Amino acid sequence: MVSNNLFLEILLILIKIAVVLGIVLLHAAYTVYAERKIIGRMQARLGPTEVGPYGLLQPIADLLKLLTKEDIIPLEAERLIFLVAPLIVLTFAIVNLSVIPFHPSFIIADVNIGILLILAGASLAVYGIILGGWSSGSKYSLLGGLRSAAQVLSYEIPLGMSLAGVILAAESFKLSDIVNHQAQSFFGMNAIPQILGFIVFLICAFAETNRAPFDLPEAESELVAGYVTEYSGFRMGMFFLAEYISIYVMSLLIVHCYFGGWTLPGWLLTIFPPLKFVPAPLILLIKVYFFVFLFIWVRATYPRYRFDQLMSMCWKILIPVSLLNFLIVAFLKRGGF
Amino acid sequence: MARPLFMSIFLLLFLALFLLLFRQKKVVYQFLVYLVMMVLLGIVYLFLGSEFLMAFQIIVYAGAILVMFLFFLYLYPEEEFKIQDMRNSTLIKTLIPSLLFVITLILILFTFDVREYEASASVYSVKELAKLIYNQYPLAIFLLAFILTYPMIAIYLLMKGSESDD
Amino acid sequence: MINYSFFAGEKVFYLIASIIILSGFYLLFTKKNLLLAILALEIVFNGINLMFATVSFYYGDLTGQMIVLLSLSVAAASFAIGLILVLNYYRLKRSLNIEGMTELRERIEDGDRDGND
Amino acid sequence: MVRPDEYVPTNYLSVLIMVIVGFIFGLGGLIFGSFVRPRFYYKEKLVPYECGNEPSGLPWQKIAIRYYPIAILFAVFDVELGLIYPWTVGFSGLTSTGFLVMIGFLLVLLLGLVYDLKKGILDWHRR
Repeated sequence: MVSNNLFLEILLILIKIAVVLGIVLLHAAYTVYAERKIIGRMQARLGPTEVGPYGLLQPIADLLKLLTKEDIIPLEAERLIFLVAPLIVLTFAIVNLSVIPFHPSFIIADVNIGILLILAGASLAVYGIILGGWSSGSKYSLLGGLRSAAQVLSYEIPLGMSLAGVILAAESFKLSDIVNHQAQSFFGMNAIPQILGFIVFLICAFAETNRAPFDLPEAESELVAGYVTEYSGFRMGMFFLAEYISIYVMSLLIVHCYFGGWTLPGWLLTIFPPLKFVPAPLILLIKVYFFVFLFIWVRATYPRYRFDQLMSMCWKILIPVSLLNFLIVAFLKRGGF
Repeated sequence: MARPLFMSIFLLLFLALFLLLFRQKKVVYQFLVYLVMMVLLGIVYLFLGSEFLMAFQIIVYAGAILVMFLFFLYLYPEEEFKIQDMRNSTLIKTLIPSLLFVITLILILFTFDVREYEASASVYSVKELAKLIYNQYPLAIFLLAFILTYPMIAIYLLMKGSESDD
Repeated sequence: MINYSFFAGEKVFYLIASIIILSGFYLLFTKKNLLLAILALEIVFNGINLMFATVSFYYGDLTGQMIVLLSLSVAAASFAIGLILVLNYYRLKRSLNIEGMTELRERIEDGDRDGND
Repeated sequence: MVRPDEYVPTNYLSVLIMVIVGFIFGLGGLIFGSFVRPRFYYKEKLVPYECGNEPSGLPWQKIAIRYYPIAILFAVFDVELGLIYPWTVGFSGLTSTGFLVMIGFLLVLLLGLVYDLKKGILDWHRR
């Protein structure tokens, strides 16, 4: 009887995972398409047009191409580490999805330390970058891996510090508690009282996902392709899939932590009452789409930073500012606001 | 019901990792075995009723402290990481204390009986842990801040050395 | 001796802790790389932490968990300083071999030779 | 409340399954791809990329020490983050001592960071 229940429970979890993975992977694949299309338009080009109507089948063609490409392992490489590194990155990018609620009652793993699990996944995914760059046996990979590792590590500190402000406001690690706390608060979202933390988090989200303007791994003019230089075929695809999944994870985190998730702020509802009838998933989806569009928009707009500028910005500006934000929130909360 | 199953799996995994440690010839692989061990230890903390310790172990220990070690791999040429065992005489001399330790431990494990556990389990929330640490032992935390500044000062000495090196 | 209740009780945690400590001792006593010696000390640290957490859980006292938190934090500082020392040693000697670390002994022998002359 | 020898963290079953699914997802793609992808290896293809030249020596040579302080600073501040999180969650249960000690903790660490930055740890160019 007990084992029967367990079996049913596992089946339920598997169905949930399949739904989430299906939605997110579809989105990730079509974000690649949307990115090429949008950046093309911004640069007065057309983007992909050949495969299918308006180039809509382009992601499927890309996937097939990546699957059928040759899998090259360089002669100098440490074979085992070289093979495992992309798997580490992809696995922990996917695991981060498990603690994010997509609907008031839809979450894969309802654990008490939700946000901490995302941070843990991010800090373990760094190993994929470091080991992948180290084991390739190429000088560009080595230097690129070192640089991306230093970048991702540095930006984890202000990211976690600005998240600490959000956690302090709600006094819970659960993302659903954070969303509910915002719905009951005066402003209806954390982004207004914690504007400093929000800006720091946004900058760190770009750096954590290795996106422009912090895309040093893709700095073609300096380091070829960073730690992915020697990777080919589906292994390179895994790195890029992980990047696009983590764009969605970061967008969802921004929306849940700073913009009230699936809720709308109370003052907006009193100004414009018909908004009450908008379904919760639609609100979440629109907010997330906006931030994914922001990721693409920034890539088309800003030039790349130099590495020492990147480091000094993190340690000299972002960390003190996020600390200031945290102290402001702590003193306000202690004062009874 | 499920706890003995999981714990025996963990015991087997740790034993397998321990045996795997003997076979590795390079520092990198020994480090990787150790890394897996530490992540598993975090999951063992979960079975000790402490979610926060798991998060701390994985974020801070596996995600920050051991990463420092990996940066060394970047800093040194490769020949340095092919290591050999010590000479035989030292091996025997130094293995004796550890064997003595293990024998003592096994004796303790299987001769002494444990106390009866309390009926109500001790799965505490993070809030109670925070109250204990910050309300009752504030001085420890404050001293920890000074201990954590030592590496920062040591970095400066390191960098100072590197300038004279060039 | 080892049965169903063994794996539910606290002794299995002590056994795991002893395996971790033993693997630290193995690295410390048999490998002649200075870097690995420091890593081995950290392994021993973690084994003892597990024992603290076990006692804390089974006997309902939260202090053990607090000790684990604090000792992990101290381990961060000590590991960082140890690695800096190793780095400076490597820069001076171009080697990390423990068996080659005989500077102190040789200096005493030199002093004796000087005194005899 | 359960007895300690019957406690199982059931919430985390789904995280465990997610890890397994994520791993199988990557591994399955690789294994599936190995049936369809071509294999024509020759030496020139397997040589590490170096702008078309013959590679000169192994890559694992000495690299600038400037990256290492970043790792140590990161470790120190990550410990700080790990100690902040229980403080934030248990905020309403703290006494005034408990509140002030974390402020002091943060200020001491900030002082350390200011010391390092003043000494030019992160200045990439030599003064």
